[in-house]
Parts: sequence; structure tokens; C-alpha cells
Amino acid sequence: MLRTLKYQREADPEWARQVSERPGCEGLFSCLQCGACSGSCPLSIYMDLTPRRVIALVREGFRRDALSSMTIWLCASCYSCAANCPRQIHVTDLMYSLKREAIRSRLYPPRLPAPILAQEFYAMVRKHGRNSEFWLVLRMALRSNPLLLLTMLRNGWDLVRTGRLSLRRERIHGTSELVALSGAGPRPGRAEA
Amino acid sequence: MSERDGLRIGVYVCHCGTNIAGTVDVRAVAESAAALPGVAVSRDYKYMCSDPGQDLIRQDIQKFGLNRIVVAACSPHLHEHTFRTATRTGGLNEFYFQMVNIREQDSWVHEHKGAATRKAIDLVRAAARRVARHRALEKSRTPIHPAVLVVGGGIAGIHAALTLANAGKHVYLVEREPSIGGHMAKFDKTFPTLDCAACILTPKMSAVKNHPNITLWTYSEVTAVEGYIGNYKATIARRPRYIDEDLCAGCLECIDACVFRQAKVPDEFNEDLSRRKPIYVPFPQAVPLVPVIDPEACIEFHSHKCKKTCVTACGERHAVNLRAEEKLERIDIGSIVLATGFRAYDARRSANYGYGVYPNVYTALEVERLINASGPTAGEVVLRDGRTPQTVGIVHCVGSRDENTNRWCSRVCCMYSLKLAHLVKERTGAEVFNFYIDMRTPGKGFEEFYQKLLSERVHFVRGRVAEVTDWALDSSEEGRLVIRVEDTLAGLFRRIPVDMVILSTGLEPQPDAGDVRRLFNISSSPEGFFLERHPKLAPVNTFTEGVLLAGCCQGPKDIPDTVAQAGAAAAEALALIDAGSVETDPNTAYVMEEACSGCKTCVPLCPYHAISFAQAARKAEINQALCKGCGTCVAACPSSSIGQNLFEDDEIFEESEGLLAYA
Amino acid sequence: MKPYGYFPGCSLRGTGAGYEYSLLALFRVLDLPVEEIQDWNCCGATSYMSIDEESAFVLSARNLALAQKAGCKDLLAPCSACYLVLRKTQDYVARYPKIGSHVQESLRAAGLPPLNGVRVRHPLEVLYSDVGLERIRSRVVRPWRGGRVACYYGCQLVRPYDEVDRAHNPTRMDELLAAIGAPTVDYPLKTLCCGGALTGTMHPIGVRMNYILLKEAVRKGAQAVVTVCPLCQYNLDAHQAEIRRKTGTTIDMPVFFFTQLLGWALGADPESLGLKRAISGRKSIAQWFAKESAEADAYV
Amino acid sequence: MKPKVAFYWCASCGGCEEAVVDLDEDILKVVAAVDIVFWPVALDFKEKDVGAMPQGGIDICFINGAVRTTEQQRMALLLRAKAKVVVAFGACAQLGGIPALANLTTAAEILQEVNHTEQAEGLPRLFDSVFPLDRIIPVEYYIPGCPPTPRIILAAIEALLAGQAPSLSDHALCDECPRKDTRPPDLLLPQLHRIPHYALDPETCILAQGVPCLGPATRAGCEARCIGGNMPCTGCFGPTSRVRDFGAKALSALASVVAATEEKEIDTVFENLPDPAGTFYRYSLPVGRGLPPAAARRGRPTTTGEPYGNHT
Amino acid sequence: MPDAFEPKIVAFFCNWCTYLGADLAGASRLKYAPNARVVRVMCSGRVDPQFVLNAFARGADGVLIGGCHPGDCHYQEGNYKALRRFRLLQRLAEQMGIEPERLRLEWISAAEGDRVRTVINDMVEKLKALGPRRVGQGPDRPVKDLAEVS
Repeated sequence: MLRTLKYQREADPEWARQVSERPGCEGLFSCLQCGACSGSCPLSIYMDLTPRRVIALVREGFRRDALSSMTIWLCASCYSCAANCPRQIHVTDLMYSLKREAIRSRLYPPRLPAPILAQEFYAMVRKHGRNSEFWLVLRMALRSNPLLLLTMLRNGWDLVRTGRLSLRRERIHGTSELVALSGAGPRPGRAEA
Repeated sequence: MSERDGLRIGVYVCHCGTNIAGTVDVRAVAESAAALPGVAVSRDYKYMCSDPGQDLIRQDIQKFGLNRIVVAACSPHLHEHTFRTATRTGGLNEFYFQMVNIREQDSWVHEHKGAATRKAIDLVRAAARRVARHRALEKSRTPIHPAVLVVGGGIAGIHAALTLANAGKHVYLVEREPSIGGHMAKFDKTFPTLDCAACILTPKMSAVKNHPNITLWTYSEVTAVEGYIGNYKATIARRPRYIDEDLCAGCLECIDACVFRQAKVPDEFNEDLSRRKPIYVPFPQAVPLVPVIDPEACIEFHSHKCKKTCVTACGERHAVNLRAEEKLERIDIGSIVLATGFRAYDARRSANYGYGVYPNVYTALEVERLINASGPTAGEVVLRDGRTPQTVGIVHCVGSRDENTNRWCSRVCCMYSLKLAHLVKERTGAEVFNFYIDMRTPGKGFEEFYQKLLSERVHFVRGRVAEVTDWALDSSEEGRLVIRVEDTLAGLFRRIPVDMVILSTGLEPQPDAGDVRRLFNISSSPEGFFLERHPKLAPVNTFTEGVLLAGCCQGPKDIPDTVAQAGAAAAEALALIDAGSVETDPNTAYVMEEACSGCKTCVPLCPYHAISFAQAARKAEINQALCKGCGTCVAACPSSSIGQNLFEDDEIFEESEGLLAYA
Repeated sequence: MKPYGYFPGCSLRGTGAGYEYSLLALFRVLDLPVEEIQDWNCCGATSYMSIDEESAFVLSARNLALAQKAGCKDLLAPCSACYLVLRKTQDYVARYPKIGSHVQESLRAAGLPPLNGVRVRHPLEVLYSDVGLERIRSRVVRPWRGGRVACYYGCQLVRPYDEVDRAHNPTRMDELLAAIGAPTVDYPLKTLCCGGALTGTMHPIGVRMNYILLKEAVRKGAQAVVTVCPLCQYNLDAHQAEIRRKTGTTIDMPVFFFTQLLGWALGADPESLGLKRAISGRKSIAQWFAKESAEADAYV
Repeated sequence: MKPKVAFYWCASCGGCEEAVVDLDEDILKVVAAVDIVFWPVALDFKEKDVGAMPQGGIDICFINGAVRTTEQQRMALLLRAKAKVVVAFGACAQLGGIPALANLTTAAEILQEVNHTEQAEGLPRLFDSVFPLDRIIPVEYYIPGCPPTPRIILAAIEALLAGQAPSLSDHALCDECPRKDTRPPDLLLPQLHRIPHYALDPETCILAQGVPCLGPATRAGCEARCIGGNMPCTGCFGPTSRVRDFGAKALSALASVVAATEEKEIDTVFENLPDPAGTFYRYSLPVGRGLPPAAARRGRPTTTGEPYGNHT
Repeated sequence: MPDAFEPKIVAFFCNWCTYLGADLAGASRLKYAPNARVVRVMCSGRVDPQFVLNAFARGADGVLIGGCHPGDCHYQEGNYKALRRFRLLQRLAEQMGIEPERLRLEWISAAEGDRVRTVINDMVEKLKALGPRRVGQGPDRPVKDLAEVS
């Protein structure tokens, strides 16, 4: 692995402070770097940075490194880090916060299915109120890597065979309510963008 | 006294370096005080508590004819005594003094300089008005009863008791367990010197037993305490051990004779790693070496149908008395040393480490017993199935440094983990892994011991263990415990299969520390350990005069520190005794006899029964020796016929009104 | 008795259909009334949270408000993700005044009642606390004759709002299944994540995680895995053929919903338990449920 | 020459005037000893008659009642100007008395509530508050009571005529209460009773029976007349000189001897004390905050004096 | 912008618990609102209702009494006596137009530095919302009128 010199001018301590003030991210600066999060994370072996190192980067203000890491997209939200953290840092919530910022700043790896899935899911639910599993997966695959569809073919057939995959588009009646809901009130936390 | 009557107040505002001056404009405070009625001189100074600072007061009293002193500095709990003394040595009655707390309750808790300065000005104004009302008072002297009560017979209590007894003072040593020795009696070796714990402890234990100046009551608890410094009265309940200590010769034949041929009761002293009989001594070196009968386990106490072979075995001595009952002892003492120790963290609470689930997960105390030559395996480190572990993982900080359990560092775990690592490796030749967050080795010889362990090629993995599991990914892990951890230094996620896991459990306050605290009328820190009067200047004193602290009841500490603190507590007690008497503040309530209407409102309010109704005069009367100066009766007296020295109504009125003049 | 409000969530209407069938059947035999929340919407799950947290809370809150409007005190959320998101919404609304007022204002704008303490419940906890082991035990009509099972709780249900069970080493499903006579194995991976949506987004990693879970269950002697979450069940059930192909193992074991086993034991109509919808381990299923004779073949 | 004496009433019920008349044959002694120059209740004097007097034209002026209106204020100022000695006579003049309980609300509210009107043109204006006399004019002496008892009035007049200060007891009422010895020394009250619902034993300490009695807080001197009538003391003699705030002290004393320790139990006990202000400040609401005037002070002065005269 | 209202709070703290708690807050460098001025008394049982009403009369916007937790009183039960007086005093104060938020009794131990901060901050916040005390109500009422009279 190539090591690079890190200049202090790349750090943005103000950003770190902002992150620490977001809901769920309060404990950022109390991290001991003990690694309980990474140790208990079932996915940390697949990550480019362990969660502990993401926290280290965030609190030193290395925004770009933290946001463009694969780690945040590998987080499956299992909360084992949060349950094990001796400082009660809500690491999972921190990951969510970084995911949102990465999407807004377009800093996620291109064609990575996870952020695409999130965007498609968001669009679908925002419009119809519910998620239709078949259509969601289809759209995600088309946008990220259509070859994925091939690998899914067999699974799909199993599901159809057992009556577990519906092609129907789910939607709720109160879609007008959704519009009202999304339009009202001030938006807290916009500062993240 | 008013200005016309010649009131001359000196006001001194302390900078405390930058502690106060950093947030409070001390010059402005002094200037504002100079303009107050009756203030003859007002100064600010770098360190008022220093010698030159105190001299300033003394000189000013002479130079300006001051008759009242106000010092604005730190908490009165810290330096009120210092400045009262300066006032006295300057030639004034020491109670013509008032202290203003502008550090703990102002500069340290506020950020805005303007607001903090305004607050300081208000507080000084209030004090200047209060001090005008002060009266000359005399301290009273209380004789000190020369005996000392030491509560807890661990190494702290033992050392304190012996120190006092060697100085010729009588000590009552009360221990809850059947034997003294405490946690230290369970250890095999002590860090970092690796000397044998028993070799250094047991001579002290028998010294306690044989010392003419020590009354040792084991299996006993203090149930009531009353009185005050110099004159405490304590009640001690001595639980029946069913073997008479005076008659027993310690032959232990009764134990052999017990109808239980097999030991079946989990042995607490061996951390339940072995069994004992219903009649037992906790360990062979126990002091006193007198058996105890556990009524929970003894069949005689359940069915009354036992053959009572123990009684028979004792024969003519008649030491076994199954009808023994609890005895109460009442003693007079002058001071008290609390050495009630700690409890080890219950590792079950950290469920991810599998204690109580996987048999090969041990606590450090259990391993202490395994290593101990007189322990359940005679010093052999073997697993429950008899195998010798080839690989051992030691998990640090279990129940320490963790918001989910205990926040504090338990201070001894790093070092005892190193000790166990060394001993386990020495006994078994196993590979030993230490899993730590930070290595803390700040004692004499500690870092050297750490170096020694490093050179012994014990593994050190920096990372808090995530999980101890029996989940195996391949054959190398099959049938073993797997430690999952991020090796934060190597930057690896590791799975380390081991045969034995040792959890380095932290130190907690005793579960009944709250009751003990109330019994002895002292305070505790947020985590439940007993609160010292000052962390640096009065580490063994409490806020209750005459009650002293030693050992882990005050906070986690190792044996050398415990012994040092026990010695300090003993020295404090000795200083009291040798002084013969102690000066006490005249903080008592008194009845203005000519004013009292005899309404008796006050009489039932006094928790110390200091107030009585004098039948002849038909008025209330306060016994000055019994009064502790809480002032409840003063606040209740409907005709304001009770006063309180140091806290008179008009003093408090003046102070609170002085505060309110602020804008 | 006030009916439990029921929030199926998207999965129970699709890949987790067997969960819905068996859950409703089980509650029927236990005489626990259940009433579906009318016009519920997506809980605002993981993926939605990754885009827009505030509106995820609003979306989630709409369901809570609908439940309140229907007069429910308890809202059943059988999907672990739904359960977590609904609880998290309540938690954040209470903990962060800014989020709270945004959510409440949004609800008001949509003509919905403000949030006011509906209890979000998971069926596991309802069965354990409201019904109780004793009552379950006494209602058993078909003691379990099938194989040993590994109870798999997944992650989101027990963390970080560990009210359903303890975050480490939960035992309530084990106790419930023991009550119907099902032998359970000591399964150390009870709460290890199944990979969740990763089987879709990072397929190889997701499948690898499923493999680990299944392999350990086999190693511990389990012949089936029992789950409490539709996504866990789907992941473990649907990828076994691929796992066999890639790793050369022979794993083919049923992955049940705990409600299927309980429903069976308590006498629910076998047809109503959705057992037909299993992908893996169909042979074992046919065998174990064959006790009830010919009809068994019909639904397996 | 006989001393010239004036009597005047402000906001009061008239009971104090009645008390003077109630001196029976002793009144004749008084009348014989003095020259009454102003007494609107009994004799036909007018304000202008007073106005015509020289300064110091009155030797002793007794004023009862509190000051509530501009007219009372004017008369008080006028009488002060003419009198060598002013005596605040009775609880209202001394402490504000029962009329001063009106200070819990405003004049405008009272007019609205009671008379459905506002301040009328052409009539003396009501102040927003009711004042004890010494808030309006300096007062030399005080005679407490609602009303003062004949004995205390006579003694005061005799002293004044002899050129001495009237002397007052500075003990609380318990000192002279005939039931003093029946209060147990360890009295703690499990509950309180209200007089209308409780048949009082005529021998036992009233407080010991659980009925609030303010005797322990009230200045003695009334010969415990209410107690004699089997009624609790309500505090009309005001506090002893050492007390600043009668109501607060009376409250403190009573609350201190309630036995309950739990918040709920405590509240339950106090349910039978529905009007704390009316109970503890029946006579002294306006002086609650301040010091008793210097002339009324006797005994050991521990709570007196203002070194810098800075009251507000 | 008009000058923000800064409430004045007189705090009577017991020497053994709350005063030490406030010292601990200082030693821990916790930051809180500078509006409270502490009067040290030996026990919350020493707090005479006269002190409280007098403080209000002299312009306090709030009075805070701090004592040991029930069962923890250094003098065994002075805090219970404080509680009894407080419950009655608060009802009296309400009749006098002193809102309940203005008069508080809090149990704060020597270990609870953070609670000193929380309580004082909370009280300041509530008093700010309440605004200055209306003069002309309650026991200090004649003060205003006296100016009018003389």
C-alpha cells in the first residue's frame, strides 16, 4: 500500500466540529480509538478503512478521505459497533450522516450499487409511499451494473416459484399526504450538505 | 456594629494565579469593595493563601486597625481555616472573618468575564455586610477518646490497626468476613516485585490477632454510629459463627467430623472454584483460625436431625454451640478509619465476553486462586477439564473505562494483568496475549515490569476485544475460544483462538457502600467511592471530622498505595489522640433564655436530642456538647428565640440582601 | 381486548410473505386480535435514511400517527428494520427538539395527530411478555418433532434499543421454542449481521456472510435456522444453492420464521403458515411436518 | 394642665374605638385625666378644627386602622403635624390588619369584583395597597391587638400619661397560656384539623390537638383570651421584636412539627390548611417583608438594625 | 435589541451536599449560567422561610434551596424539615403571586456537580421565560405605593 504524506492544510477541523453536532454524532470527540467498533463489525474485513479509522479521519477533519471511503457503504446498519462502544458513540448513526453527505457531495465511488439503491429507494418511496422490491432491484441493477441481473436470475426464479416476488407496483392512497408531509416545517440538519 | 461604631473591614481578593484572575477582573472587584461602607482597605493579591498573602492580612490589621476580614478566594472548604488562623495571628478574633468563594463557584464555572466579575462583586458585597454582624466567639475543646475503630480487615484495615496499636492506642478492628485478609489474602504474588502475598500478609494478620491493643471482631458489622469527633459511640453486631472463639483451639477436628463427607458448598474464598463443607475455615491461614458454620448449608439448621458429629468431635472443649446468637458490642471511640474495600466487577454484565457461558472464560480473581499454591488446584493453572492451556488471552478493561458499565480506570488491572501473564506463562509455558486499550504503568518499577513482559515475548495487542466466542471458522479454531479484536496498531482485524480467557475485571464500590456512607455520615464521589475531604490536601479525611479513609473504599488503588494511605489514616488518628483534644468551631445553636416562651416547637426537631425542656424555668435548653449546629431549630423557632453562632439570622439576612443589591 | 395495530412493512407483502401468514395465523390461535394500519407507508428504512434523515423520520412518523388515529396502544412491527426505524423515530423525536418539532409540524400539515406514545412492539417480545412461556406451553397441541434448530435473532432487533431482548446473547426465542419442545443449539452467531441489503448491492460479500451463518449453524448441529426478520430469512433461505455451488458444501436447511414453528405447535392450520414458500430445505420440511399425514404433502 | 388627647380611626372595623369605650368605668378615669381635643367617633370635631391647632397642640394622638385612602393619608399627615406623640393603636394601625389582606389583589380588582365599579370621581381615592400607619407617618408607640385588651390600653395610657413608654411583653403567647403544660415536649402532628370540623378539648394545648394555633409565634399580652374562649390564637398581637416576618415564622414553626416525610403525605396534611396567606398573615401581610419599627423592639436585638440604611 | 433579562437567583445551599456539589462543578470546570448567588448554610433545615420571602421582597427573581437527598442528610433529617416548610411555603408564595418556578427545592449530593449545572441552567431558562417578577404583588407590595404616597 502506498503511503502518502498528509498535509495539515487538507484538514478541516471546522467540518469535524459540524459533524460532531449532528444528531447521533455527538460522541465523536470522546472516541478512545480502542477498536471495539471495528472488532465487532462483521463487515470490517471487507472495508478499506475500519470504522475506527473513519472516526479518526473525521475528527481530524479529513473530509474527502472519510466521505469517499467504501466503509460507509459497506455498513449494513447492524449497530453492533454502537452496542459495543465503551464511549456510547452511535457509530452507525455517524455512518448514516456520512452517507448522506457523500451522496449530496457526490463523493461516493461511481457505479457503486449501494448509494444507487438508496437513491432509487428514496425516489420510489417518496413518490408512492411504499417500496416494490422487484422494481427497486431492477432499477438499481440497470443504473449500476446490468450484469448483476444475470446473477439474480436464479434467485428471482426461486422467489417467483414460491410466490414471494410480486411484479405489482405498491403504492398508498394517501400520496397527497406524502406531499404535505414532505413540504412542511423547517428542515433541521440541512447544514450537513 | 455600624460604621459609626468604628467598623473597619479589610477585603482581600485573590488571583489564585490565573485560576481566578483569568475569568474575574480581580482589580475591579477590589476597587468596588473599597467603596463599600465600613471597608478600610481593599486589595487584590496573587496568592492570598501563601505566606506573604497571609502576612498582608496580619500587617493590615495592625496598620489600619482592621476589625473585620473578608477574603475572596477559593471554597471555604479549602482555606477558611487558613485565613481564620491569619486573622487570629493578626490579633483579631478569628470569627471576625468571612470567606467568599469566587473560584469553585465563580471563575471556574463561568466563561464571560463581565458576568463572572459582577458575581464576584456581589459576593464580596454580601460578605462585607455579613461580616459586620460577626461576633467574637471562642472555639471549644473536645477531648478525644483514645480508642479507634477500624472498619474492614483487608490490608488497609490491618495496616492502619497495627500502626495505631504499635503506637500504644487501642483499636477495634471489625471485619464482616470470618477472617481478616481481604482481597490480598487471595493473591499469590504481588506486582511488580512478585513477592509472595501470603508471606507479607500472614505475619501481619497474626500480629493483629496477638496484639494486646487490638480487639478483633470478625464476622461482625457496625450497625450504628453516633456522636462526633472525639466521642463516637458505635454498635457492632457480631454474627454467631456457632464456634466459640474463646473456647476453640483451632484443631479443626470438627470440620473433619462433619457428617458431610464430601465438601459440597461452593467455596467463596476460592471464587467458587472448589467446594467446602458447611463447617469450614475460609483458608488455612485464616485469622482467627476458628471454624464457622454456614446455617444455610448445615442440615441441623434445616431439619434439626443432624447427628452433630462436630459437637462430639469438639468434646470437652464445648466450643461448638449451635444455639449461639448474635451479640451486640457497644464501644466508645474517638475516631474511625473506614477501610471497607471494593468489589470486583461482575463479568457477567459484559455479556460479549462469555463469562458464565463458556467455562474457560475466567475472571482475574479466579486465576489468582488457580495460581495460588494453597488454591483449589494447588497452584496449577489448569482448565476446568484438567487440560493445561496452550494459549491464553487476557482481556483488559472489563468493567472499566466503559460508559456502559463503569467509566473509571480501575488503576490496578494493567499491572495485575501483566503479573498474571508472567505467572501463567511461567507455570504453563503458554502463549499469552494481552488485549489492552492503553497500558498504564505509572508506579515504581511498573514500567520495568512491562519491559520484562515484552522481553518474555508475551503478546500485546492494542484493541478492545469485541467478542469472546466459540464460533469456529476452521479447524484451528475448533473447540477453542476465539477472541475477535481489531489490532489497531498492526491495522488488522484478528481472530485469535485461545484455550483460556482471563477477564481483567475492574474495581467497584462495595454494593452496600451507600449504606455505609449513611451510617458514618460521609459523602461519596459520583461513582460511589467514598469522598475524601480534598483530593490532594486531605486525601484520607472526610467532611465528617474524625472519620478517615484508607484503601479502595476511597477509589481503586494498588497495595503499596493502599498501605501508604492506611498509614496516613493511622497518622491522622494518632495526631488527634496525641493532641488529647480537638478544637471545634463554636457552631452551635443556643436559646436566648429571657426570650423563650417555652412553646416546645424546637424540642422534637433535634436529631441529637440536644434540646430539652427545662421544667423549672419552663423554657427550652440546648446542650452545647450535643448540638451539631444544623440550625433546624433556629429556623423553626416561632419567636426567634434561638440563635446560632456563625449562622445567626441577621448574618444570613445581611448576606442575602447584600447579594441582591446586584443589577 | 384492544387489537394490536399491525404494520406489515414492504417485505411481509413480498419476500417475507410466509412471515405474515404464520404471524396472523399464530395470533389467531392465541386469540390475540390484530388490526392492520390502513394505508401504511414504507417505514423509511435504512436506504431512505441514507438520503434524507429528516423526511425519513416524518415518513416513519406517519405510520405512528395512523396507528394512533386508529386508536392503537401497541403497534406490531414484525420486520426488524421497520421495528428499529419506528423506535428510532420516537427516540430522535424525543431526544432532539429540532427533529421533534419538524416531525410534529409536518404531521400537522398533513392533518395527522401529533405523536403521543404508541408502543412499537415486536411479535417476539409480545409473545414472550404479553402471552408468556407458561401460556404457550399450555397451548401446545403438536409438540415439535422436527430437527434441532439454531435461533437467529439478527442484529437490528436487539440493538440499539435492546428492549426485545439483550443485545448480547439474547435468549427469548430459544425459550419460546423450548416451550414447544423444539431443541435449540448453542449458536454463537445469534446476532451477527446477515448482510442485510448487501446481498443486493455487494452480492459476494452478502452471500459470504450468509455462508458463515449457515456453516456455523451446521457445525453446532442445527438442522434448521429460525429467524425473526424477513430479510434475515430471505438472505439465509434464498442463497443456499449459490453457496453450495461456490463452496462445495452440501448445506440445504430450512430457514423458518419463529411464528411458523409456534403456529404449528399451537395448532394453527398448517396451510396457513406459509411453509410452501420455503426455497431451501424443502425435504426436511416435508418430513418434519409430515406428522399431520397427507395434508403435509399438500403444502410443502 | 391636662394633656390634650386625640383619637382617630382610619381603615378599621371600629372595634378599636369600641375597645376604648369598653373600658367601662375606667374610661371615666381617663376622661377625667385628659382633655380630649379630637374624637370624631364620639364627639363633634371636624378636620378644620385640627387644622386650626398649633403644632404640638395634641399631646398624644391615638390612631387606629390602616391607611387605605388618600383621605386617611391626609388626616394621618395632619395629625402627625399637630401631635407630639402618635400611637398606632391596634393591629390594623400596627401591622395592616385584616384590611391589608386586600394586598393580595389590587384596588381595581376589588372594586370590580365587589362593587362592579371603578374609582369614583370626587371620593377619596383608594391606594392600590393598604398600609400600616408607620409607612405613612413616623409613629412613636404601638398598642397591639385586634382589638387591644382593656388592660393593655389602660396600662399604655397610664404609662403615656406618666411620660413613659408603654411596656409590652416580648415573649410569645405560650408563655402566658394556661394550657402551656399540656403540650407534650415531643409533639409531631400526624394530621391537621380545621376548627369547624373539630371539637376542641377545652383543657389541652390547641396545637397539640392538631389545630393550627399561632400562639407560639404571637406576642404575649392578651391574657390568652381566645384560648380562654377555646379558640386558637390567630396572631393579632403580631410577632415578637426579634422576628422580621410573622407569617413566615409562624409557617415555619407549624410546618416543622408536621410528622410526614414523604412529599405526598406532607401535601395531604396541608390540605387542611387551605389558605396559608389568610392563616399566617391574617394581620400582618404588609409588614411581612420589613423590620418592626424600632420603638416596638424590646428584648435582645439580634435581628435588628440596618448598618447602611439600604433597604431596597 | 433590548437588554436581555437576567434573573437574579439567591441560592441557599447546604454545606455538606449541594455546596460541595457546586464546588465539584467548579473543580470539574463545568460551565453554567452566572445568575445564581450562593448563601452557604449548614443544612437545608436552617433555611428559614423568612430568608426566602425576604429575598423575594428585596428583588430576587428566584430562590433555590439545595439539600442532601432524602436519607442522606448530614444531620439525619434536616432536609425533611426543609421539605415540609417548602411544600407549605410554595403554596403561600403562589397566593402572593410568586410563581412556583421561582421557588425550588432540589436534592443535590456532593457527587452531583453536573446536577448543580443542570438545575441552575434550567431554573435560569424557566425564569427567563417567566420574565421579571411583577412588583406590586405579594409581601413587597407596599414598596411601590410608598413612593406614590410620599
